[in-house]
Amino acid sequence: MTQGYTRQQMADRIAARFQDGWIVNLGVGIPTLCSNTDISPRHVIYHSENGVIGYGPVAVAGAEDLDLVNAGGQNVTLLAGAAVVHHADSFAIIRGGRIDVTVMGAYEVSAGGDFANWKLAGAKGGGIGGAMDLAACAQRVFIIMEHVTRAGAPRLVERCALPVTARGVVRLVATDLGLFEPLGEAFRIVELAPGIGRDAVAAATGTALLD
Amino acid sequence: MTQGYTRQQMADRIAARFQDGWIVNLGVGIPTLCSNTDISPRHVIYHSENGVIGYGPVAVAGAEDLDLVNAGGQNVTLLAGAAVVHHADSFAIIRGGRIDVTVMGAYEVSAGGDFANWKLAGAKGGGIGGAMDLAACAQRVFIIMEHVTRAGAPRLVERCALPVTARGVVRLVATDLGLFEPLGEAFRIVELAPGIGRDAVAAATGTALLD
Amino acid sequence: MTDKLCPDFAAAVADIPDGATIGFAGFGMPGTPFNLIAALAEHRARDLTLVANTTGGAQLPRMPDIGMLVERGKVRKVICAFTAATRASDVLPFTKYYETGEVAAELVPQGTLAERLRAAGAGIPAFYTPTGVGTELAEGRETRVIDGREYLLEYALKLDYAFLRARRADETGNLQFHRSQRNFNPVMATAARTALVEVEDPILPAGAMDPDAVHLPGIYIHRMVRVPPPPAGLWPQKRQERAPR
Amino acid sequence: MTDKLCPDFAAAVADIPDGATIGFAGFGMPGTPFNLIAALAEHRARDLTLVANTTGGAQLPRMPDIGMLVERGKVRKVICAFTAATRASDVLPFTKYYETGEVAAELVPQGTLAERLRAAGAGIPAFYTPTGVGTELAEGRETRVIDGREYLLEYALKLDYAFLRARRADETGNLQFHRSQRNFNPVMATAARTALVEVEDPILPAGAMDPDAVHLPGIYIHRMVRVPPPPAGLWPQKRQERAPR
Repeated sequence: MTQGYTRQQMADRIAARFQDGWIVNLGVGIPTLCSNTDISPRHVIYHSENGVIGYGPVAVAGAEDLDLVNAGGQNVTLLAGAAVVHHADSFAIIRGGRIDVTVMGAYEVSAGGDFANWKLAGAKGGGIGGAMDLAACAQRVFIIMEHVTRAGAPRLVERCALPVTARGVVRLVATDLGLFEPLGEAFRIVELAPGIGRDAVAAATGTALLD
Repeated sequence: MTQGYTRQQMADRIAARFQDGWIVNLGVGIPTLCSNTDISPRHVIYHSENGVIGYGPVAVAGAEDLDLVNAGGQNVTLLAGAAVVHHADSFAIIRGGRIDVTVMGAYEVSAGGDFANWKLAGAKGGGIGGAMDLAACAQRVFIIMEHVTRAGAPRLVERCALPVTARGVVRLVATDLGLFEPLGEAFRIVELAPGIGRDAVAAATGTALLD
Repeated sequence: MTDKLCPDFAAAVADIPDGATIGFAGFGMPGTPFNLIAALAEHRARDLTLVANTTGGAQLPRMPDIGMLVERGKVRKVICAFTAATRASDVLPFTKYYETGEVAAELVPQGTLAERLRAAGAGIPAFYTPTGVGTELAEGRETRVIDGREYLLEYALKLDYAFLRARRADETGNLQFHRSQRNFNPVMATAARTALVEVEDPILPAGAMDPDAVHLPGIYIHRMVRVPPPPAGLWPQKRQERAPR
Repeated sequence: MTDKLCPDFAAAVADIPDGATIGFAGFGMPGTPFNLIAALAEHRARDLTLVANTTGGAQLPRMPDIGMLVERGKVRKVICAFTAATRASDVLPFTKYYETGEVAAELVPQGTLAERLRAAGAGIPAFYTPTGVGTELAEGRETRVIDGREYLLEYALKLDYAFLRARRADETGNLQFHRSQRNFNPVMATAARTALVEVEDPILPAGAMDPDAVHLPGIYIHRMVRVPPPPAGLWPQKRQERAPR
């Protein structure tokens, strides 16, 4: 039996922190799964970089509007009360601090709250997209990622080795092993995933842990 | 019989310079009269600071839309093809250089193309409105004003005594005595109004004239 | 989700504290939140900083405006594009308070005012503009030459509250404006921490407004009040033309 | 007034010279001017600088995109928010040209890209932004502390041409976009000296579009081409989902 959180459970643990009325931006990949989580009676508004405010579930096959996508390129639907703006106005919303939380994937997160998610080691160039704007300007940055790389190297680290996306902004990290809060010198264990022990987490983590 | 141009004739002489397809901003007062001039088959688009693009004649009494005004507060109409934007977008049009000509009133114009129209002598404060944005950013600034003050002092001067609205921008001035072009050291007489002699103009002008 | 609809104008302005910075939409009559201004005139808050295109007083018939708030002694400072009329023969109610120093003012070109508000809403703390270079407004100010042209540095203008007026709203706060009513409404809202809007038509249910046709997304709107029909509510009136000079 | 309607896409792009800077709307499929891009791919101009959100190539099925222009050797430089895919397993057509130095690139955060284009259109030569501070992108760049926070100086990004796609246009060039088709279209147009748009629906007569519902005023539009029905014209297609990793 698999131990630790599934991808959807990682998203569920993050979505559980969303407060009523929040404006939420979900990055490509696992963060997208947050919109599957039932958080009723709370209600949040999903914002996408391309200017869609108030989108809903992915459209059912055959009913897609091919001119309506979220930041991940999925053909989504609009909920009642949705609005569309252009790209400059959409990033005005972001830089203006109206996004209550942005949830993103990352390669690495440091105990100081820096994170890296746009450029691989040794790469020329990368993919920034809206990540730097969101990271620098959203009220909160939550990260969802696997606890270690495919090669088994820790992703929760003392200092990021990869070029960072923003510094000192991460408030909470969900991994398959639990929930972690960067506190500057160490990560605090907010909760451990079912079947996961503290020692296993410490062994998979590249910096100090606090309970 | 009155000599020189009437207010409408001053406006007509300016409007005669409008080219087909120009986007035109008319200031409050005499410049507004330019929209009365028949310049067909040429067609211009009138822009107002409050974001109205493509407005037409003043509405007939009883048919006014009280939510539609030009920069002078007149209840105007919209022509086919009109569009409305908000104030920041309207001044983006202005600063972005899309206004082909702005026609304004002025207290003074200098031979160097400076002009003053926002603050009276000795006043604390004044009324800038959109004049500084228009003056600094339109492709051309045309001025319409009486040739002298009520006290008889010249308004075409070597240097502006009043605080300027912008420097070196005026391309053409229409007064009741004629049309004048600031050339740096002097005004060139483009044309004299009917019944007006060169000596009368020279006597009413505060700087050198060229023919 | 929070209900944004307030029972009346007094309730909408009730928490505005002394010293607040408040922005007012409106260019001439259209888009001016007359009813919210009238409620603010009755509210206790003082020492206010007001941001608007004009200081009011130029309209005939006279409607509730910033000049009225100044006359009631509620205002410390006004940031606007007109502290005096451009015609020497017109005198604004504001001018005498300004000339005696009872009220401070910051005179800003209209486009710079709109852009400073837009910048505040867009998370841009400062920008360069060609407007005002070489004028009295540039004296002592920071300038910069970019590609051979001189520009002035201007800073974002943040608001605590924005007062708006719109033709239509849905219950989530999405707004539509009619014609030149739009003017400063969107930038005032985006620059403000709390945006109040008076709405002319009945509030629409969520989903009744085409998402492509929303002029200002509801995420910027915090409080809405319906404008009652006249005479209880204040509506734009036909301007009486002044005698030609 | 000048007729803005062009007979075909080739005519619309015919005067684009070598060395031009061209901006492309589009975010994913919506709002991407596929037909204008295809025409540019057949046009002789070379040494182009392209501005867009991505370098293309990530879409399945593949549509005409910037990657195609790069592959044809027409491009000197790309200014965009993605020079590589964010998933290590994805490889964009652009990447190999960039890595070998055949094509230059300037990587810009998406919001900064949108704002630099907006600034170009709005006559703002430069502005400060919090985005990118403390990152590799800020190295050697001018920064400034305003109210205790550090910001990066960014410059306006002007275009010679903009390529757009819209759902509807009237004969004066007023445009309406459908849903997220809007994306970069307005800022690309305002940043450009000459804006070209491919239009999906029949061109409306002037006056048929509500002035309050115009998304981009026709004063920004210079050339329009109708998109023919498929298969002659190119239209967004359903994206095939990639296998989950």
